[in-house]
Amino acid sequence: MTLSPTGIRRELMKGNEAVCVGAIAAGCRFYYGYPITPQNDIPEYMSAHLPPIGGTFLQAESEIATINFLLGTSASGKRVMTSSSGPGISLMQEGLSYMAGSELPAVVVNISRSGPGLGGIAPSQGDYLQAVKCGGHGGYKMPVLAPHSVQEMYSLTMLAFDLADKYRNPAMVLGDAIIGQMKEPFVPTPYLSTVPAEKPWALTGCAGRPRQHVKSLYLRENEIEAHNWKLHRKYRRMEEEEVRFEPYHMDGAGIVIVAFGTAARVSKTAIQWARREGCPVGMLRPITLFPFPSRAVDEAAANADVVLVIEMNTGQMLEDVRASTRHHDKIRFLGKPCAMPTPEEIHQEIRRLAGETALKTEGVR
Amino acid sequence: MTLSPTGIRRELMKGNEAVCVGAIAAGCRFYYGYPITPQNDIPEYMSAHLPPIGGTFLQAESEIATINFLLGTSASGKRVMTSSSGPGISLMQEGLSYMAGSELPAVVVNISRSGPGLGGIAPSQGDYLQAVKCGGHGGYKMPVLAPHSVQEMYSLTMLAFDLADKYRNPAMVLGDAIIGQMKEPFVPTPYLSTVPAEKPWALTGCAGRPRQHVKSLYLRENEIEAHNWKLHRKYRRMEEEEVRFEPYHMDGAGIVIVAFGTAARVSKTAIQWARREGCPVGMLRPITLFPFPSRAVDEAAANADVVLVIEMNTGQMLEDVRASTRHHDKIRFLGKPCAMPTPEEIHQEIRRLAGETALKTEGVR
Amino acid sequence: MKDGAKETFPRQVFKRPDSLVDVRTHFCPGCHHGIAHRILAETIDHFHLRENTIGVACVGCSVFLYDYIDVDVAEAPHGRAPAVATGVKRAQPDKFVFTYQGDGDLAAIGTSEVIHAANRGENITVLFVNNTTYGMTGGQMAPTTMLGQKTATSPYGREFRNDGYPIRMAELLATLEGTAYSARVATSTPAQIRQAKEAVKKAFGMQIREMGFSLVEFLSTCPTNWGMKPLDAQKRVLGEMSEYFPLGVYKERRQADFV
Amino acid sequence: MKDGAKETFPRQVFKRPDSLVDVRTHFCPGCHHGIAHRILAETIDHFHLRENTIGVACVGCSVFLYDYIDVDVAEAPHGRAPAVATGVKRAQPDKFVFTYQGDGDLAAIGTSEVIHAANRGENITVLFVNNTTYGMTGGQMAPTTMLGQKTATSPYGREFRNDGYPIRMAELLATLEGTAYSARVATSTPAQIRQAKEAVKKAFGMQIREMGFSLVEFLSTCPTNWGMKPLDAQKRVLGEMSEYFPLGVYKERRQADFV
Amino acid sequence: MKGSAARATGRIEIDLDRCKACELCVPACPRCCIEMGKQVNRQGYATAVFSRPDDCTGCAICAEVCPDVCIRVWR
Amino acid sequence: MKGSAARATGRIEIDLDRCKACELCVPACPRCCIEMGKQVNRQGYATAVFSRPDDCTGCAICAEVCPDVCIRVWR
Amino acid sequence: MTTDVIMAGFGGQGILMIGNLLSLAAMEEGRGVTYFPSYGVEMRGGTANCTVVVSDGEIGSPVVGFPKSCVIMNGPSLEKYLPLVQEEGNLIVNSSLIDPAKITRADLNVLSIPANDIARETVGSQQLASMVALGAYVGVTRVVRMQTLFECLPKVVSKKYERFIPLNVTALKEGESFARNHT
Amino acid sequence: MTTDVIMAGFGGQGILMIGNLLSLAAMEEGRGVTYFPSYGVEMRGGTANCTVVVSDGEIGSPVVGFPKSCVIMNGPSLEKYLPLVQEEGNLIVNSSLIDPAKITRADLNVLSIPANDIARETVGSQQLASMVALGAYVGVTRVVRMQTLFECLPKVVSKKYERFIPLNVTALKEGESFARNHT
Ligand SMILES: Cc1ncc(C[n+]2csc(CCOP(=O)(O)OP(=O)(O)O)c2C)c(N)n1
Ligand SMILES: Cc1ncc(C[n+]2csc(CCOP(=O)(O)OP(=O)(O)O)c2C)c(N)n1
Ligand code: SF4
Ligand code: SF4
Ligand code: SF4
Ligand code: SF4
Repeated sequence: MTLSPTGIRRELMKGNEAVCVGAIAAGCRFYYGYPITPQNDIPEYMSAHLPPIGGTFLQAESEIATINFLLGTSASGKRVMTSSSGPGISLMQEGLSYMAGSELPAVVVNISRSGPGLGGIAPSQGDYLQAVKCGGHGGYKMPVLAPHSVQEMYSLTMLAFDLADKYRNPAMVLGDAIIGQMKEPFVPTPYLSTVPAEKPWALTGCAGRPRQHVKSLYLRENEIEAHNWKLHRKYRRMEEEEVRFEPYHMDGAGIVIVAFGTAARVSKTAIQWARREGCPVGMLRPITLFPFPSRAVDEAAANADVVLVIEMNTGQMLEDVRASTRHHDKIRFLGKPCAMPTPEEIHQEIRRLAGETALKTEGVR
Repeated sequence: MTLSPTGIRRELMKGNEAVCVGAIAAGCRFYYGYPITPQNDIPEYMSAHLPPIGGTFLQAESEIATINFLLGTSASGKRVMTSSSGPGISLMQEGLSYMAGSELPAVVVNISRSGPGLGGIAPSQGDYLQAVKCGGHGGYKMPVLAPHSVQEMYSLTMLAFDLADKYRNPAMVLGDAIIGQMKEPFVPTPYLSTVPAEKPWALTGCAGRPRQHVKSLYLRENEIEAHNWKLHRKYRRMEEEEVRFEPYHMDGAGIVIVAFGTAARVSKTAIQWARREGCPVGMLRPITLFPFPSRAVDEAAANADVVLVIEMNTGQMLEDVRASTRHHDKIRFLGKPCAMPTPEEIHQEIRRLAGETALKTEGVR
Repeated sequence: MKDGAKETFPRQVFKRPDSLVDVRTHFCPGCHHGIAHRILAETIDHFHLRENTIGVACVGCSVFLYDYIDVDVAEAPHGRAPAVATGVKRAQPDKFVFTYQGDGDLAAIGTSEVIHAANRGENITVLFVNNTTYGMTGGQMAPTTMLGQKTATSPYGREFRNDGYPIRMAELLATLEGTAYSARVATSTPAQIRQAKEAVKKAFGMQIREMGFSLVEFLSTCPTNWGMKPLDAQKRVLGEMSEYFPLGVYKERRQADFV
Repeated sequence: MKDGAKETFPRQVFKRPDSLVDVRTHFCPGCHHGIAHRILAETIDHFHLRENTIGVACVGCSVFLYDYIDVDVAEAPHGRAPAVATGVKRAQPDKFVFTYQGDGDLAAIGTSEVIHAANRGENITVLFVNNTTYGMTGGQMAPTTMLGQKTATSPYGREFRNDGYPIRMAELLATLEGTAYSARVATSTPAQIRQAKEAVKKAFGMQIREMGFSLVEFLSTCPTNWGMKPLDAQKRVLGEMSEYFPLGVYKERRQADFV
Repeated sequence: MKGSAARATGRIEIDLDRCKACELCVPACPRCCIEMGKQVNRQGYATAVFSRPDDCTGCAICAEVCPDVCIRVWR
Repeated sequence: MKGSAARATGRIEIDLDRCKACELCVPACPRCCIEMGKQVNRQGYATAVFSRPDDCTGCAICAEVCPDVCIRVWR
Repeated sequence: MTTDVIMAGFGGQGILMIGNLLSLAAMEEGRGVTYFPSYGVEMRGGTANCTVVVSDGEIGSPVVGFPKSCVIMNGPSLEKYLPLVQEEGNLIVNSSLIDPAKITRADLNVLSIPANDIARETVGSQQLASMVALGAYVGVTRVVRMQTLFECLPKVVSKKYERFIPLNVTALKEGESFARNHT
Repeated sequence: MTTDVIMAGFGGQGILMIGNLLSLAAMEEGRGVTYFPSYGVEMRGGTANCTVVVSDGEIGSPVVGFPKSCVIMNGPSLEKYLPLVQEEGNLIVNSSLIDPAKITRADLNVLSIPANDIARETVGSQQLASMVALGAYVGVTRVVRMQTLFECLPKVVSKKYERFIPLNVTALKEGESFARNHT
């Protein structure tokens, strides 16, 4: 993490804890959850820190109850968050579909672990497709933010609350066991809201106004089609307004790595090494996985010789990269399911590709 | 449905019932499920027809119990099926991930309805991404078959059982309210098994052999990574061996429609009309949505002027088409979420595109 | 005629409760959902709660609660109404929060949510309409379906060795610490309807006095899926149903027990 | 020394049961999961069921059941063991089928599955280990956590107004028609261990005689997450835990009741 | 509708558009003032009719049992 | 290990590799034959030791209470 | 040649049954046919309808926006489908329950048939009104042979009502002859 | 400049605490630092370990395959990490619990320190063995200033044990001086 100018307060915290600090800073006073490794720091932190500030921490009997607690509290117009991992996130799919269909904001944090099934607690990016294609029924979408540092665990959680309210839609923060469990210094920058606080649609009792509802059922002829088009326009708008990514050493990069979260973080080390060797490699790091930075990826691919997709899975974001650009022939993949690629492995692959594409790369034997 | 040579027995049945007839023909004697429109004909048929032939019909208390009943019966080495729709399928995501991780075969039928959320019971293809990207955690895959006639509801259900056993993996039949509720004649062709009946991995008590397990947990170092690569190779093999699609009037087709299920069925009418007008339009109908006929789509796109993707959603298979071919510029989309496009609408779109691409199209005013 | 009535008999002694929206319901002829809805609306009026209430609709024939009861309503996924109500009540403890659920919704897929809401002593009120079947989906077997009863998914009649036993939710929930009130009523006679109103008032009272979880189970009818005339359906309620599902109050917390 | 022992005292009066795989367990020092595992293995030996049994492991510290008990085992998703066991038993009614579940697994996320398995009279046996916490995940609050108990997610102690009451599953399940046997035991004294064995034998017997659903709840310890020495953990079981969760047989079906 | 000596002390009104002809009100009325008619409303139901108004006491029992809240009562 | 007048009628063996030093067996033994030792095994546990064999009756109570099934008993 | 029809009325009028019977007959005659019923909550509120498409070739959509023919058994259904029938299309209306004055289109080939009355008075059972209407529809369109309908009856009439099959035949015939005499 | 260390031992030996202390000190000195602990079921079986990376620049991976240094507090951990330490890397071994003979590599800069004995005899508390080892590690690598460690102690020692902070300081000093005198 680039150092903050001296004088600015830095905290040493786990990524999971930074999520909590960010949520509380963003005004979240309701957390519901169910234990699962490797995200237990989050409910544990919230159970200790919410009650003293008048917030509510409630452990649910299951992830299904959890997501429906969220639905109820969100329908009440309050900011609310949950967190889970793998199996727990799968159990929330019906509820997420309902919340998207009912246009309810909430933040869901997935500190993903290994799968499928019980899998294991090793770090993984195996839930990418579940998150961005939306594992629930009916073809909804939600913003998916991918932090690659403790600093971003803090700041992107705050952003997630704003996006959720801006679009009246669930938003997901997709981390992994490494980002969640590691500690590193971060600067708790102040939260500046970008959305109005009022939620006139909230269910607060129909005093002085007609009754209103939060629902996803549309049975009358064509109602549901119209509702789906409405949602679709909302998702398009996200694609126009919310794309976020970090270009890293992209100046004249002949080899462009596309990676997110921990995989991107590790890639940075390898890129530094390769650059020192004069190898023109850079990275385009998607920060929003949905909306995906398709245009940026396409342009990068157009100008590069190789696009190297690196993921901690067997190739999921890879599909979005292929869908983003016509330059399929330039795309390569380096994947490690349920394990973190080492800087050494990535560095070696960069060299191999540099050789392959016969780039000018001083220092490469 | 092309007429069967006279003499051959034809049955007039609902698509939902044909699924049941196919399952029983394929030797399925265990059905578990939970009511949901528009697939209730399936549990109702099974509850009437399984007991008399010594089979087991058990209505579960929920879809979560359902999928876990399947897990237990599949682990016992028996063929087993369930069916549901939208919300119910979402609730099965955790269980499906466990079955994929534990390498257990089973057939899950999704007669999809409108979403997201409670949505409605209008026909829809809004669950495409959930089905083919797999809504559960951990990035597994399963064969997804898309019938477009009652005949295929019967035959593809039989095929699903074989694929499930061949790959020790869940397999899905993805229909919709139209295919499920409509009746039309079909020929109950005999079932010919393509897979061995023995399941040495089944849990039957460890008499005369060491104990064995069905599990998806791999905690020891690198175990889970190895397991994921193993599964990955299995999915690759599906992509090599199981791709199925129907080319329809593809001879010299300048306009190639890509559509599945009901949307494909309706397209056929429009294509007939357009062909009569001399408009060179054809269709490539994916029968397996996973594995997706990427190569065929790419070739078709290469030779065509336009690729028109038609879906009963706002654009889901569209993503796979884009990922399949570099010819993004040729891709067009006609979508109707939660509603069936009429032959008239499709015919009109074909004419528009014909004009656009200035194809030779006698008879088009 | 109305006017004629007005002059001779000036006092209207029965009218539609204010909280009951003045529209035709989609319920089938003789379905008791209509009676339960009216009792609910009357009780909301009685406590003047209309502007201070958030209802939670379930998935079932009563999903259109929000079209009929003139209060804010959230729609819950099938079976999850008590969880949604929990989320609402935790966010707005000062509001009156109720759920209205069918027996498939509450006793099958929603078992866990209702049990833990009760066990937490969640300060909400649950109206539970038991018609021994899944009405909206066309009359399949429910956990409450009687032994021997033929339904769309028990064509040979429910058999305990395969399907288990009809489950008695009012009794089950009464065993939990957090439950303040649990009663079973019916609405097949004028007298029963009066008792049902009393029970619902009691249940509302528990929440108003912050005593914890309250539930009223209604033995209802589903003439359509029972394949019975409405009057015969009522006879069934008065007969075999009330025998297996005895009417009564299974738990009623007195202030004392609480703290 | 071993040999020395052999000659002077030839008869081995205590040895590891055959069905208990001869490996070190991953359980923490003094954790009673080890005792419950041994009793399970001894009972399997007693009825000669080893080659005829399918076990269902839950998700929790006992997930490695398949490494320790020498029988075929299926791993169930968290809380779903009774549903998986149902699928196994329906497919193989002639096999002996049991689940082994923790209190988070059975009393929280798995509430619905165990209640409906019991209500169906599913002919399976459930061993339920209640240590008032989520052990595997690091000691968070469970539905069984005692009031006032501090856990990783109840740092100020469980408070009934927010978290509800410790739930008594043996009693709850005993109220269901389909339940043939329900008992609560402990393993903190040699006498209790003997009684526990008897209870597990009874439960097995129910399934063998096709009497329906059987359950034995073990009051267990989690020294690690209780932050106690194993001996103090046992004292807690003998004290406050047994007070709130009384030991005993809550239901035992005699052949008579059945048909 | 045959006449009667009795003197009405109340009066009801049945909303014929809402009536679903479930017949629950018919036996409910202690004075048998309601019976099922032949007139089919636009929902296709042959609705109940207030056939013996003279005997009506305005006890409102019919209204209590009507699931569709079709009956209003005056006294 | 101090001697004792008693005559052993049984004998136990503690699997020191498996012992986790939980101490449950120590108070369980009616004759106090077991105490905790100083020797640390490769898991890092200072295991129990069979310190007063002469008093052992082979009652097997220690074995019954050992969660790790470390104790075998002969009589 | 491809033709289609939408049949609609109250639940319980036997709409789905006559749709099924027509489809079976078409299949028996070796034609392609699809039958699509209203389902699920659509059936609440006591209305039922179905669409039957009969063709010599492959049938695409089993659902029809603008039907060539309609068999309308009650008032609400007339309101719903009258605007949709194709020009020159056939409209068979149950005049026992529907005021013919409501048929506000002149571009249709209309047959008003008092199906309930015929069923009650001539056939002897109210229940068979829809059979009368089906007979009329086939009389008008000749899409299948009457004989085939008769032969298919046992497949749609449940064992319990087998003895009424002759009555059903009468109903079909009455409807068909009414059509012959009124067109 | 970037350096890293893996610290490993039994649970309860205070491994995660010394890792935290080192990380805090590095942050206080304005360095970049990451700390990665073993978590979840990994901690079962009574072993604990953590990785600390300290750098003047941006830190990529917080997990290290081949550490520059290792602080090993028990036997099992030595077996696991001995093969992984980089050539010329630093190996601090707790000789109170580990037989130095087990250190079979000659290419390492090894410091065997009887941490438990020093903690027990000189410092006066068994519990502080890992503090002694940390002092030794810093003595060897000078990655942070001792003073900074002292200043950070209050942030890692819980209120309950505040009174032992002086003892912790002693432990760190003892370890550091032992390192000075034995290298
Ligand atoms: C997850 C899920 N499963 C199934 C359904 C389908 N469904 C809708 S209503 C219903 C049951 C209705 O029965 P009940 O709760 O008894 O209420 P009733 O209609 O009888 O009043 C079901 C199973 C659904 N909407 N969601
Ligand atoms: C759906 C899901 N949610 C959460 C978890 C995480 N998890 C693993 S074990 C466990 C609970 C273990 O506690 P308990 O059942 O009491 O058993 P114990 O470990 O105490 O023996 C949890 C919540 C999971 N694996 N799956
Ligand atoms: S289906 Fe049954 S429950 Fe539903 S409205 Fe009709 S009668 Fe009432
Ligand atoms: S954490 Fe608790 S339950 Fe799990 S093994 Fe350790 S002591 Fe036993
Ligand atoms: S009870 Fe109501 S709906 Fe039923 S018949 Fe009487 S008036 Fe009509
Ligand atoms: S009970 Fe067993 S594990 Fe515990 S100290 Fe005694 S021998 Fe060791």
